[in-house]
Amino acid sequence: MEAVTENLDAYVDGFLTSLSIILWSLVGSLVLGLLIAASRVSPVPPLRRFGLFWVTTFRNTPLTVVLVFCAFGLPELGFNRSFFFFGVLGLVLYTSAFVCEAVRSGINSVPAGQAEAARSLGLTFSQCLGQVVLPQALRTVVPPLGSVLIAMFKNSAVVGAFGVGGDLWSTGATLTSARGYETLPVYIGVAIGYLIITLTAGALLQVLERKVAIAR
Amino acid sequence: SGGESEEAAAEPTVAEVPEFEAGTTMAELAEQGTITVGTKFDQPGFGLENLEGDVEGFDVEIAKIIAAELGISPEKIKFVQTPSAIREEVIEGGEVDMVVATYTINDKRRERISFAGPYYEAGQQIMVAADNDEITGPDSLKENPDLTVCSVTGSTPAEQIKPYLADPGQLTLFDEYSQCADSLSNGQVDAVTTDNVILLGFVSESDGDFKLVGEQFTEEPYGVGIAKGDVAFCEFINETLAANEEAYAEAWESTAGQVEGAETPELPEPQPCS
Amino acid sequence: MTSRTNGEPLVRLAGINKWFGDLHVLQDIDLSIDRGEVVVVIGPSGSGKSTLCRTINRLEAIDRGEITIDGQRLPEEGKELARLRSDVGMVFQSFNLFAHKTILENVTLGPIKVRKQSKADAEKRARELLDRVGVGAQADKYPAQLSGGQQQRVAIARALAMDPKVMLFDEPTSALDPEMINEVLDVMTSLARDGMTMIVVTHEMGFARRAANRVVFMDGGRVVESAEPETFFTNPTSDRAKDFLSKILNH
Amino acid sequence: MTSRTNGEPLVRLAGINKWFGDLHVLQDIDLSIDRGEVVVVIGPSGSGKSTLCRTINRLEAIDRGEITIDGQRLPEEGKELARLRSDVGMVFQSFNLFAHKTILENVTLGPIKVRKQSKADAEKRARELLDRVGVGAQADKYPAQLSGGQQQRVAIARALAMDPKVMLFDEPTSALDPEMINEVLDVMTSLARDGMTMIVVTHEMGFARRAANRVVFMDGGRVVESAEPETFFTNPTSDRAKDFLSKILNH
Amino acid sequence: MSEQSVLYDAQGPRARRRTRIGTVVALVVIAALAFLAVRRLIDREQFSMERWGPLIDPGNEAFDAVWRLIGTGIVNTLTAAAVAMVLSIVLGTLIAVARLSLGRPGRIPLIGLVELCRGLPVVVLVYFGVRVLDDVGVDLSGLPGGQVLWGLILALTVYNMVIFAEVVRAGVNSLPRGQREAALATGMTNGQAMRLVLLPQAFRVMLPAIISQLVVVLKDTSLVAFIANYDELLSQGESIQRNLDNPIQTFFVIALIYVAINYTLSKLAEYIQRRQGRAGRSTVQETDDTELVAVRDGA
Ligand SMILES: Nc1ncnc2c1ncn2[C@@H]1O[C@H](COP(=O)(O)OP(=O)(O)OP(=O)(O)O)[C@@H](O)[C@H]1O
Ligand SMILES: Nc1ncnc2c1ncn2[C@@H]1O[C@H](COP(=O)(O)OP(=O)(O)OP(=O)(O)O)[C@@H](O)[C@H]1O
Ligand SMILES: [Mg+2]
Ligand SMILES: [Mg+2]
Repeated sequence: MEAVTENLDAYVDGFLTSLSIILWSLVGSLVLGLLIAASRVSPVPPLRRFGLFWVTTFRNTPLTVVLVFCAFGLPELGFNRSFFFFGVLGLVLYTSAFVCEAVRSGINSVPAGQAEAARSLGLTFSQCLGQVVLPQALRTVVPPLGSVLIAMFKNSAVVGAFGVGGDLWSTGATLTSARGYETLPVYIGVAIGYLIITLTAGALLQVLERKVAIAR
Repeated sequence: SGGESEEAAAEPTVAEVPEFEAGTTMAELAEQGTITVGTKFDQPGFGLENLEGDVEGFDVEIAKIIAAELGISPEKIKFVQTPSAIREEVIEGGEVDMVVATYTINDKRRERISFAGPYYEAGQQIMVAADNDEITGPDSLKENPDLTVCSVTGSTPAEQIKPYLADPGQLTLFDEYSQCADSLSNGQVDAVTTDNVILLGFVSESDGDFKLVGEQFTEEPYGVGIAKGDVAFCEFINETLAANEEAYAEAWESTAGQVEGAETPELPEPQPCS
Repeated sequence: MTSRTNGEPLVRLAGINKWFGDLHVLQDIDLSIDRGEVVVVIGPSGSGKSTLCRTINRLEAIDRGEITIDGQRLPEEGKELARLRSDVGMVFQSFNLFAHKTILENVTLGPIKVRKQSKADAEKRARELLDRVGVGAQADKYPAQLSGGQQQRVAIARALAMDPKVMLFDEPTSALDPEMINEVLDVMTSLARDGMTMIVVTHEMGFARRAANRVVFMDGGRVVESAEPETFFTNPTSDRAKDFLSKILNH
Repeated sequence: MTSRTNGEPLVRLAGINKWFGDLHVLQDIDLSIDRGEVVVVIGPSGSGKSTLCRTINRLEAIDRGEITIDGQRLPEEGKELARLRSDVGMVFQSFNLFAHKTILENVTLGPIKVRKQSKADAEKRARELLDRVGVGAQADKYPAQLSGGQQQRVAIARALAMDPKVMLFDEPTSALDPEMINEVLDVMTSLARDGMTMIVVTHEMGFARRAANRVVFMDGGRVVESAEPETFFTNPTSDRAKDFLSKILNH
Repeated sequence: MSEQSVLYDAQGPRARRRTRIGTVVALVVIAALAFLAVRRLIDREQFSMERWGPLIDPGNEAFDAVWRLIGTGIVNTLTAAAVAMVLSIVLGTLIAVARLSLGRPGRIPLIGLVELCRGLPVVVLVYFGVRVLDDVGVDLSGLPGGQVLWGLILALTVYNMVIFAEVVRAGVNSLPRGQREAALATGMTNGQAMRLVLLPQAFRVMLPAIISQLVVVLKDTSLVAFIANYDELLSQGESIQRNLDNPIQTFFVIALIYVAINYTLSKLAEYIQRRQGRAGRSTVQETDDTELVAVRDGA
C-alpha cells in the first residue's frame, strides 16, 4: 500500500478536485433539474413536451457520450471553455434529467385529496402549493433525490477522463501508467476516496430523511 | 479488432523454414505460425487503424520485419490495440508477444518488461496551431501560465513536460493523442506535446493547420517491448533489425517518412539485452 | 319542513351534465336545496353521487348547466372561486387532513390564510370547535396519531371553522370502523339540528331517517327519486330504488 | 346444537397468551370449537379478534398456551405446519387473491402445488366451487376485473378447494360496498348450513343471529362473554358487551 | 389529467387563455433556440456532405466500412449488456431472497456487500474488472469473448446485482402482506410462497425499475471505452471519427443509436405493463413507489 502513502498529497489533490467537480455539478443539476421539472408539470403543452424530450434524451444517452459532445462537439462549434467547465456541464445536463424525474414523482406522490381539501377551504393556487403540496412533496422527494445526487457524485469519476485531469480518477491513471505503480493498491486508494464521499453523503442523506420523515 | 496490413509497403521476404533453438520464444512463435503484436491504433504514421479495420504505420512495418524472420507472413500477425497506459500490462499478462507502439525505453519500465532495440530515436517536441506565434518551445509555457498543453494519460511526455509548466493545471490529459489533436484544432488547448514523429503525423494530416515549434527537448529511443528477461528474443530482434536495413528504410519511407521534412533515419545502436 | 324555505334556495343545480370522456356521469340534474335543509344522496356505486357532490364546489368542472350558491353563480376560477369555496365546507371519505400539520394547524389554516384572522382568534375558535366535536384533547397531535373517527371529526371541525353556508359530505363514514361510525354520525346529527344546510352522500340509512329532510336517489347519473325519508324508505316509487333498498336492507 | 359435538373438539385453544412488544393482545384465552360449529367473534377494534383468528393457523405465533386442531398440536414451522395450514381455510378482509393469476388459477394453485392433484382434477373441482359461490362465469378473468363481492366469493372458493376441516373468516365483508355484503353473507350462510366448522370475525349482527351457534365477545385481549346469539343479543351479561352493542346497534 | 390534479384546478376560461398564451410564447422561444442552434451548425459547416456522407449516403465510399464498424459496435454493446443483465438479475434475485429470508446475523455481511458495491463509481469497478483482475493474475481470456469482455461483464454484474437485489426486495416488500399470508394459509411452504406468489408479482410491480436499471447497464458498457479495448459502440464511434474527422456527426449517430435502443427497451416495458394492466392490475399501486425506486437507482 505504499503506492498510496507515498503519494498521499496527489490523492488529497485529486480528492479536492473531485469535490469541486461535485459541488459545481450539484448546484447546476439541482437548478436545471428543478426548471425541467417545472416545465414537465406545467399546464403548457409545448413546455411539457420539451421537458419530456429532455428527460428521454438524457436518460437514454450514456454519460460518456454526453461528455464527448461537451468536450469535443461544443468546441467544434466555436464554444471554448475549460474542460472542467465542459465536464461539469455534461454531468449537469445528464443529471438534470434524473433530478427532474425525482422531483416530479415526489409531487405526484402527494395524494390528490390533500390538494382538494386545501382548495375546498378556499386556498388559492399559490397557497395550496406553498402550504400543502410542496411541504409534503419535499418529504417524498428527499430519498430519491439523494440517491440521484449520490449517483452523480460517483459519475463525477467519468468526467476525469475528459481532459479535466487531477481529479481522483485521473490521479489513479497517472500513478499507474506514468509512475509505474501497481494497479491494485493505487485503485484501492481511489476507491477509498470515492467511498469517503459516497458513504458520508449516504449518512447525511439518512439524517436528512429522518428529519423530514412524516408520520402517515 | 486487428487484422493484416495491405500492400502499404513492399512486403519483407518471409523466411522459409527458420530453425530456432527449442524452448525459445522464437521457436514457439515459428511453430505456432502466428504472432500477437500490441500497437497503437490512433497514431498516424506509426499505427493507425483505418475504417476497414487494418492498421498502418512504421511500427506495423517493424513488426512485419520481425515476424517475417520468424517465418510468419503479415496476414498471420494479429494486431492488438495498446494505448500507452496498458503496454506493460499486456506484456506481463502474456496477451501479446511483443509491443511495437512508439514505446520509449526507460528504466522504470524495465522493472516490469524488457526492451529490444531501439529501432528509432525520437524526441519530444511541441505542436501548435499554424497561426500561433506565441509559443516557440516548451519554455513559453512557463512564461505564460494561461497557455495549455495536451498529452496522454500515463505517457512519458506527460511527465516530462511537467518541469516546463508554471502550474499543473496547464496540462490536459486524454487517453489518445488524436483527442489532443482534436482539442488543438478546435482551440481547447494551445499546444500538444509528445514525440516529434507522432506530432509530424498530425501535422501532415492537418493540411497546414498545425506546425512544430522549438527543438526537441528529450531523447526518446523507441524499443520493442517483450516479456521481462527474454534475452534470446531480444537479441533475435536486434539481429533481425540489423540484418534488414533495406526493409527498414522502405518501411520508413512508405509510412512515417511520407510526412514532409522527415528524413530516413539510421538504425540506432541496440542497447544491451537484459 | 317547508317553513325553512325563505324565498330563494341556497344551492340550485339546473340542467347539470358532465362527461368523463365518453361516460355521461351526470345527466340533466336539477336540484334545489333550501337554507337549513338536510339532503341525503343515496344510490348504487358509480351512480354519480360523489361527482355530483364535487361539482358543487367545482372540484369537478361541469360541461353544461348552471350552479348557483346563495344566488351567486359558481365562478369558474381564480380568487372568486376560492372565495366561494371558502363558504362551502367539504368533508371527504378519506378525511384528507393535512398530514404535515397538527390537528390545531389543520383547523386554523383556512381561517388564517383565507379569512385573514389573527392566529390567536383562529386558535381560540378552533379549540372551541375541536371540543364541540370531542377531540379537543388531541389538538397538538398529528393526524396519523388519531383514529379514523377522530380524524373525520377533525375534518368536520376544519370545515366548520370557515363558517360555511353549506356543508358537503361525501361518504364521511364509509372508511370507518363500525364503532366509530356513530361518533361521527352523532356530530353530523347535531349539526343538522343546529340548522346547518347539508348535502350528505351516505349509506347510513339510520342517519337518513333521523336527520334528513329529503332523500335523493341517484342511478346511472340521474336523480331517479327525491322524497321525504319516511316516504322513500317505506314506499319507493321506482323499481330501481326498490331493488337497491332490498339489496341494502335485508340483512 | 349439542348433537354436533362428537367427543373431542375440532379446535381447542388453551391458555393462549400473546404480546406485541409490551402490548398484551391475547390474555389467557380458552376456547373450544366443535365439529360443525359456527362461532362468531365480535368486539371493539383492537380487542384482539384478528390476532386470535390468525393464531389458529399460526400466521401469528403465540407466546404461551396450546392450540390443537383435530387432536393434533399445531406444529411450529416447516412442512408439518404447511400441511396443517392446508387443512385450515382462511378468508381475509382484503380478499388477498393472487393478483397475477386468473380466478381459476387462484383456486387451483393450492390443490396442484400443495395437494399435488392433477391439473385436470383441480380445474374440474375449482369450476364446481366457483359455480357454487356464483362466479363460475368469471373463471378466466383476473382478480382486479371483479367486484369486491365477487373477489371475496372467489377467496372462499379458493379456501374450500383445499377441503379444509375448519374455515376462518376475518371480517370478510368489511371491505365491501353495502350492496355486495349480502352476496358474500349468503354464501357463508349456506356453508354454515352444510355443516362446515367456521370461526367468523364480523360486525354483521344479522349473520350472527342467522347462522351462528355461538357468539364470543372479546375486549382488551380477553374473551369476556360467550353465549348463544339469542341470549347474547337480548341479554348480554357484561357491561362491556352492553356498551358495545349499544354503540353498534343504535343507528 | 390525473397528473395535474394535485397541482392544478379544473381550468376556467381565463386559465385556458393563459395556457394558450403560454403555449405560443413557449413555441416561439423553442423555435428561436432551435434556429440559433441550426444557424451555428450551418456557420460551422456541420451540414456538409463531406462530414455526413460516410454516415448517411450509401454511395459514399466509406459508408459500408463505417456501418460495418457501427454494426460490430452494436453487437458488442448488446452482448456485454445482455450477459451482464442476465447475470445481475439472477444473482440479484438470489441476494434479495437471501436477505429476505435470512435472520439478522446473516443479513449483515450482505448489507455490507451491498453498501460497498453501491458506494463505488461503476467506472472504478470496470477498471478493477478489466485491468486489476488481469494484473493480479485472474485470467478470463479463456472465456469466449476474452478478458476485457468478461472483466466488463463481471464489473457491471457486481455493481448492478446489488441494485437489482434492492429492487426485487423493494418489490416483494411493496406487496400487501396478505399475499404472502394467503399463500401460507393455503399450505404453501415459505419457498413456494416466494416462488409462486411473491417473486412473480414483485417482478411485475418493479418492471419499470428493472427496465430503467437495464438501460443503465447498457449505457455503462461504454465506460470501457477509455479503460481498455473492447469494440463497443462508443469505441467504434471514436475510431470512425479519427478517420473521418467529423466528431459531431459521428457521435450524433452514436447517441441516436443508444437512445433508440434504450427508448425501445422502455417502451417495451410500458407495453408489457399495459398488457398486464388489462389482464389485471397488480395488488399495489404501481406508479409512484416503483417510479421512485426506478429514479433512485437510475442515474
Ligand atoms: N376522474 C374520473 N375520470 C373518469 N371517470 C370517473 C372519474 N371519477 C369518476 N368516474 C366515473 O364516473 C362514474 C360516477 O362516479 P362517482 O364516483 O360519482 O360514483 P359514486 O356514486 O360516488 O360511487 P361510489 O358509491 O362507488 O363512490 C363512475 O362510473 C366512475 O367510474
Ligand atoms: N403486527 C402487529 N404489531 C404490533 N401490534 C399489533 C400488530 N397487529 C396487531 N397489533 C395490535 O394488537 C391489538 C389487537 O389487534 P387485532 O387486529 O387483533 O384487533 P381486532 O380486534 O381485529 O381489531 P379490528 O376490529 O380493528 O380489526 C391492537 O392494539 C393492534 O394495534
Ligand atoms: Mg363516491
Ligand atoms: Mg381485525
